[in-house]
Amino acid sequence: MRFVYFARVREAVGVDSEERDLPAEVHTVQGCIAWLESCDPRYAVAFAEPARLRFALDQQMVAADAALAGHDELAIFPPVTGG
Amino acid sequence: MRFVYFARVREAVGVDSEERDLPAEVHTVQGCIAWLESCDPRYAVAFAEPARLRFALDQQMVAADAALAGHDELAIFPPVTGG
Amino acid sequence: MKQVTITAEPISTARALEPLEHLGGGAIASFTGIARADSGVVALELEHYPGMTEKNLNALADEAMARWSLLGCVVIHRVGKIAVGEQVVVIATAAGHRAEALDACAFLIDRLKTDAAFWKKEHLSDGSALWVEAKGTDDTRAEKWRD
Amino acid sequence: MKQVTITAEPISTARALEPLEHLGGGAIASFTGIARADSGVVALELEHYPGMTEKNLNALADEAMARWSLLGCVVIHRVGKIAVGEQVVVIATAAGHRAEALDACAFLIDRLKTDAAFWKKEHLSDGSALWVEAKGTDDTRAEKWRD
Repeated sequence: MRFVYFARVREAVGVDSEERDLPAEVHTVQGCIAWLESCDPRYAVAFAEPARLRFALDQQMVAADAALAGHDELAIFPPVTGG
Repeated sequence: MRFVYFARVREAVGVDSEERDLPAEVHTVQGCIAWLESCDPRYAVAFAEPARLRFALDQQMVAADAALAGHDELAIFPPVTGG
Repeated sequence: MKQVTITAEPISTARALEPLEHLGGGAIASFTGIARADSGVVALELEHYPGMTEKNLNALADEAMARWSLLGCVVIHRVGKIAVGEQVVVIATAAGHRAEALDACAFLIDRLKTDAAFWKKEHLSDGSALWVEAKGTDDTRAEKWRD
Repeated sequence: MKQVTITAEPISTARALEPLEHLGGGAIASFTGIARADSGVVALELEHYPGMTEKNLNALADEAMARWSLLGCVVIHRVGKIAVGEQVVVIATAAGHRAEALDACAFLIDRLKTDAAFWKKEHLSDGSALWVEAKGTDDTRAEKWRD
């Protein structure tokens, strides 16, 4: 899975994007979040406020319980603030 | 009283404006309309549809029953269509 | 900053926006009315009531400035003969935030249609000309701003 | 006619309006968002999600074109560092009549604020910088267009 991060989340994680092999038991966006948090404390900081996280699978907004199957890219970012 | 006309009313009356001495018994906008209609048939044509006439006394919109006292200029015109 | 102009010369949205762009506001809205080539129309002719029309537009601009705390407000209306495709009216508003700029701009064009002393004639390709009738839908839109 | 642009170069309402001015419509509306000098802010920095942001803006433009039968729709958003006073976003719409152009323009900026993948950072005069928080009022305004 390719992970991409934006804004506050990108700064906390420390990279724009990264490629990671997921463990077999990770099937959802929420599962990815929990697994990344277990990998390194900086993810726990980046994902500290779940209510302020948004997700996109292959550039489509999805909810935290969305299934990863068939997707290549998971984007994790705060609520948008353009305009 | 100075009368000014615009748009369809101006074309029907045949002049942009005119100065007229009012008979003593004319006190309101509606009175002016009736009196002008009695002066010449072209006013009857110009004022044929009362629902489609609007009035301004000294550049302030007024209703047909407005009193003329203290005013110098009566404008008679159709509903506005700018923009 | 308020600017109200009635002119027989061509007008331009781009020029109308210029004085609003550096007032410190975060939002500018504009509306431009253009002479449309409706069924055989080749030109419009706009008549106004010199003196009164300026008062009408200034009163509307003052009301918008106060009601939405605008930083700036521009109302430009062309009169005389206007070829199809040319601009008839430009409204532009500047405010701190978007809601104020957008609402004030809509208010100004809706109320200009019913409250300002302009009359519009359509010149047709066959050489005839006819006065445009006032529309009931204009009254309805203008009415919603009265509260 | 639809134009969606994301660019790191300065943008201009006047240039955005040009392609809409000769489509035969009677109405053009525009909204311009400008970087405001809020309490110590000297510049904004706009980040986006290349690919997804373009899709977001195209989807909004398509929805506006269909819902209001627009003749034209322009959405231009700047990214990167933007000095106070410079334009961040320009929306412009062209339609037959004013209601369609005005409503579509308000819809596009309201929904862009909540639906398009942009993130805004404020650079302050003391050298610090902070990410702008999403506003609940933006959700409220965007919500009123869903039906």
